[in-house]
Amino acid sequence: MTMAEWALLVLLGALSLASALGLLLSRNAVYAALFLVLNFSVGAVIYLLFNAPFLAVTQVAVYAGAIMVLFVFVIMLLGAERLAPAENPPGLAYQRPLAIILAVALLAVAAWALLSGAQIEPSPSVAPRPDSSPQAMGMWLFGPYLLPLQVVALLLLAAMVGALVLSRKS
Amino acid sequence: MMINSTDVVAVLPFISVALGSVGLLIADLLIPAERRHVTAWLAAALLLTAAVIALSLLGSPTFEAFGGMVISDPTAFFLDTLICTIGLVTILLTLRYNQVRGILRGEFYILLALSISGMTLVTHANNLLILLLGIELLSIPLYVLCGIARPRLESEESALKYFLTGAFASGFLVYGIALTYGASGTLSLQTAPAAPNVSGDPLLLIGIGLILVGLGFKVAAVPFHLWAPDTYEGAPTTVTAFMATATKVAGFAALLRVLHGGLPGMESTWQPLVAIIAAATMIVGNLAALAQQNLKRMLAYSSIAHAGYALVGVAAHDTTSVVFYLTGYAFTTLAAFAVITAIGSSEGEEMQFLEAYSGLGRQKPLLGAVLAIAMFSLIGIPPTVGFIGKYFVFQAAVAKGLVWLAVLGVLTSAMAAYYYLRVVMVAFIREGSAAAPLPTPSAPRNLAAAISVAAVFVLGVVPALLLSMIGNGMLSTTP
Amino acid sequence: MELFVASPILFPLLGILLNVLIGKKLGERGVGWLASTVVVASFAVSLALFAQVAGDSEHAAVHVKVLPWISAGPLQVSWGLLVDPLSSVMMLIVTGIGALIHIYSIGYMHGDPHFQRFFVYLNLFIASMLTLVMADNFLVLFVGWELVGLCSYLLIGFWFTELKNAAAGRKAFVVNRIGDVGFVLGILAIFVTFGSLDFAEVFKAVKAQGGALAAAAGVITLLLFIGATGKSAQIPLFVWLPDAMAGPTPVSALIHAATMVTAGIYMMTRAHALFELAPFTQQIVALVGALTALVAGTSALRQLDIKRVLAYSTVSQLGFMVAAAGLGAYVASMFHLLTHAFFKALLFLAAGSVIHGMGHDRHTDPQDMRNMGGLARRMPVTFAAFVIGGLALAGVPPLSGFFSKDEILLAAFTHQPLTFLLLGATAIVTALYVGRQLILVFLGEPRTASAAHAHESPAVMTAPLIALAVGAVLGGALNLPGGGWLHHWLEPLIAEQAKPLNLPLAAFFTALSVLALAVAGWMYRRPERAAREVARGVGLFLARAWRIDDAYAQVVVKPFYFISTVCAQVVDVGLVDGAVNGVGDVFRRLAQLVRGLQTGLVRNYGLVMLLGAVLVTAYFVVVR
Amino acid sequence: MDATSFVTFLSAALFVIGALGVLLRRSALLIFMSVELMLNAANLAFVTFAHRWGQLDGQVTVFFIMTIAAAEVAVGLALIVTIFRTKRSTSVDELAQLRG
Repeated sequence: MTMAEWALLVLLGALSLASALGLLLSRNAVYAALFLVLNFSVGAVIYLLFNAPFLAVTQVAVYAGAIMVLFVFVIMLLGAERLAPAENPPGLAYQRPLAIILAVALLAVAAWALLSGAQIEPSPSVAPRPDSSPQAMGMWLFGPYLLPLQVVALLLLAAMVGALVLSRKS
Repeated sequence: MMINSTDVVAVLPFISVALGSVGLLIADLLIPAERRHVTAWLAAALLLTAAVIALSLLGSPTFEAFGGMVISDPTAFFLDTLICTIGLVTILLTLRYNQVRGILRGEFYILLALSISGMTLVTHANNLLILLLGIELLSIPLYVLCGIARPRLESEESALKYFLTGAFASGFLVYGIALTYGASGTLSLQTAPAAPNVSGDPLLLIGIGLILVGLGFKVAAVPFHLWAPDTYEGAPTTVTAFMATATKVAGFAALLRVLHGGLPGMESTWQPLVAIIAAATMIVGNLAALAQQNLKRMLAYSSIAHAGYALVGVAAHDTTSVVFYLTGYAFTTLAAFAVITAIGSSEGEEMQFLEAYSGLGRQKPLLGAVLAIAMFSLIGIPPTVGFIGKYFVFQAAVAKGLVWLAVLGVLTSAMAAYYYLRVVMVAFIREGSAAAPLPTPSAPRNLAAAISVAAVFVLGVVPALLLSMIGNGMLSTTP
Repeated sequence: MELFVASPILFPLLGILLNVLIGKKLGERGVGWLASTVVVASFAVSLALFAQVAGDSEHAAVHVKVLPWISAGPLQVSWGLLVDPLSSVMMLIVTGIGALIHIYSIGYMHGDPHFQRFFVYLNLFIASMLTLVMADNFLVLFVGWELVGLCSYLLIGFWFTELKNAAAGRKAFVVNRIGDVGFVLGILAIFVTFGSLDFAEVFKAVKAQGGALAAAAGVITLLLFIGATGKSAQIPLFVWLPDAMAGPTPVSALIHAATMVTAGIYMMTRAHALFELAPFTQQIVALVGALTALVAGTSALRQLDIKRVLAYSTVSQLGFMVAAAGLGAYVASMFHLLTHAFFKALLFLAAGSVIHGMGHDRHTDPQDMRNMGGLARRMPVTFAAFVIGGLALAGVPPLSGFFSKDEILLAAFTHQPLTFLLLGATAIVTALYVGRQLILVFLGEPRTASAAHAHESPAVMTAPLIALAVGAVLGGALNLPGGGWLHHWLEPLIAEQAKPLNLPLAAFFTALSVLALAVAGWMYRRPERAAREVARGVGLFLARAWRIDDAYAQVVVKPFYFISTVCAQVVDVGLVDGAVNGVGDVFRRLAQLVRGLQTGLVRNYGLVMLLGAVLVTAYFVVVR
Repeated sequence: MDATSFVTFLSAALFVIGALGVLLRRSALLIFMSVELMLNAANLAFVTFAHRWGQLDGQVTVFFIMTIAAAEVAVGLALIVTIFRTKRSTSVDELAQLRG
């Protein structure tokens, strides 16, 4: 990997973390949603760097596009963009410090696992770069992954019926 | 890739339920609104067919299909049969209950069938992606079913809580699968840890840990159980009955596929962890149930406690005992819920508090008897199936050297007698209260209760019937 | 053959079926006689099986496997029935006394709105108890063990309109569950040790391996004994039996005196080969039995309720049997079980007859002995029956109790001085409370209108009294000293040296018993005054059964209250009603703590899940 | 450190931030968005691991996870809208009728 690519990767990483923190801290739901869109878009660029062009496009079109638009739409529909910092109920008094401590602990465990796991893996330079063009992905989806593909079709059907049940007047 | 007949046979129960639910969707459009029960009966017929198909496939030998993504062994087909039967009994319960509460909708049955199709996939999962998809397919319809009684707040609250915690748990599950994949380079449950130098890889271990978090949520094991009481209480009782039984079975099917079917050679790694979780689940479930005045909520905690007993069998690496336990538990719990669905006013107000059951045994002796039998089986009194089931899992634990776990199991089930008996006492010993309405009559519900009670006794007296069907555990290594 | 052997169990089940289906049409008399007839039929079959075993030159057992049950790898269990000398004797006791009590109940329960339900439960009990004694393996025995417990629970709480009765039923059930924990663990231990639960295989292995099993046998027998302390009401689990008197009197006679409570002794006798390998357990058994005998016997001295006297007396006599088993005198133990079944059932039924006769005035408690007096003239048959039963209990020769008690005392005399002292003291105390009860109930002048208007019970009740009285008088002949019939009968199972009569010892205790009766006669020479006495000091201590129930409340419940108050998690500190409810309370407090987690706030749930995830992953980090 | 390790660290950080969002945000909508962030972190990990192993399986899996996310969003948003109609709020802290 060249220096330029590294610089780009570090920049993307910083942007990704910053937008995630924006989602975590922002006081306005629409801003939060836009931070998330940014985060997803940064992800798409990283996908490109890692030889996943098809996923990069899907990420932008489906995730950053359709799904987040839906979020923003619902926020607007409900008029729920303002997030007033209300006082916590008694059960939540220690929620914030405990959550932060546990999150740091989890991150530490995960970092340790990633670090010590890294040694025994094949180096990326050795690994072949498979053909990841949309055609190739299509062949995979309709080849070995045919059963999962049918299952997600059912999943989407279930989601559709479910959304109808919850929204339609009974 | 061409699909051959082996592939189809391997997941035939799944295919039939999935196709059937699509058919149900179309049929429902043609059925006039005032004749919704026709959809219900169609769904019942569908599940009966699927159950028969799964039952007829029980004898087939173990084989893999779809390039090793799914596996078919007697245990898988048995669990399919069980899940479809539970769905069938649930539908019998819904006919009257849902009508009274205005939720006798065609979509109810379509979603139920879709959820069951997800469960019948989980039972065959031999690949983490199939496992994930199956779990999502079973969960998403359930989120909706919990909230189907809207605009009742308790139903909506139960659905949203289930959904948010469920999505959170899915996050752990997905991330765990990602790490497992990262460590082994495969999603197959058979080969993942078999790769050289992988089984001790921290990446794999953390991955498995996070997968266990996700599955622990599904079976409501402590400390991932907190959603269950709230969701069970708020959801329509028929949905609760289904979740407490079928979802529990499917969740355990997933656990068994991962721990008993996959991960060869790693038993000593996960066994202490599962044993600890089992112990915590038995203790917390039973303790919290002690304090409940609401019968539905008490059964929710009881379902947590029973997940603990089944986990004892999981920890002991004895698939047969776990499956047997779950079967017994499922029918017992269905019997109890059959009674709860019966008690309520004609306006749809549910009577969940124990008070409402006082005098039931004298006003409606048969219904009272069903309740009492269910409670006795939950305690584990012979000759009900609850006794044999507990005996099997404790025996398995002792055989594996987990004596402390068996002792704890026996102690907590002695403690459980206290709160189950209270129900019997209230039903048979107290005078009836004027406020308690008489149960609404319903022939299908009575049939459901009869089926469940018969299963409780038949399996308790002749457990051999079932043991031969379950088979001798799961394939744990690729030949 | 299978069907014939199983028919003693099937007859009562048939009775239940018929009574449930057509009971309404049969009417009260029909229901009662049907239920009694099926038990008589069971008795007849039991007699035939007994004859078959007796007819065989070696008393070979009749052993059938009725149905396969569990077949899971090494665990092979079937519904097998075993009729050998030991179980055939138990079968005759259960069905014989059971039949008499069924008939008696027709009169006793006359007019009860739940007559039909009562007989259904009673038949279910007979079937369950027969399952227990006929089982050929530990698991089927446990099935019967649990089912008789269930019947007991249902029958204690039979008159459920009074909450007190329901609470007594639950107390019995919960206390028994504590014992059952021991029993279940014992069964698991047996399976782990021997790889089988069949009596035949287990005892064969015991015989073959002998001393090599000492450690395992120690653990197993201790666990089994915990089970026995629950069912057979020994220290520390005896507290449920006195409360169980809330049930109808025939139930007390059948279940809580003659049959169910002896299940622990039967089980220990059945497994005696194991107990003999564990001398330490045997010591404990003997001491617990003897101590129970004395504590319960002295408690009986100050009871006011006619049935509670008999209840404590039962606990005390069960202590005798348990002590005998601990001393290795299994034949003596079974012999006492047999005679006790006769005379204690007789006493209970006579007491029931008294209660029946007293029950005219709603405002007088018909069970309180202070309200009685002078009943001898008004109820002559009952009085005669009570005197026979009482003298047998007190061990006056030549009644049956004399012989069986003497054998136990003799065994203790030659083996363990401490046990002998405790049991000997109990023997004297027994005569004292028998005398006290006879005087308070039957002699003197009537102290209330109810007593004055009491009348003799109908023939359907007095006829069983007479039959049992004959048994109580002649029962001793079954095992005369020096190797009587029972001794030879059980010989294939229990090889024990028969002991001749120790005349000085027998004479000594006979004299003491008679003396104690005389002392009682002197102490209560003015029953009117004695009846007004208020117990205090030692008397109150005895009346409250050595305050063991109270001690449970103090030791178990109070400290927990303190802790939980400190934890500031206490909600609605209620009154503690007895130890068992108190133990329930302990758990309820814990339950409140657990419920504290359940805040209803979904974000808390997420937090706990994350905690779980951290713990699970940390676990994997550590074990790696 | 190589590029894949860097991105897997990034994905772990994103996952934990997502989890924190679930625990710290009050609005059901934002909690749900945080879950999406967690799923996205998993996707990132999948893509890098696929790269590391030189396989397409990881990438195909990401496609399926995206579909799962879409299905969850459809149902989840419908639920949030439904409960908003009843309670006039998206705050999960006000949903504590069921507890104990």
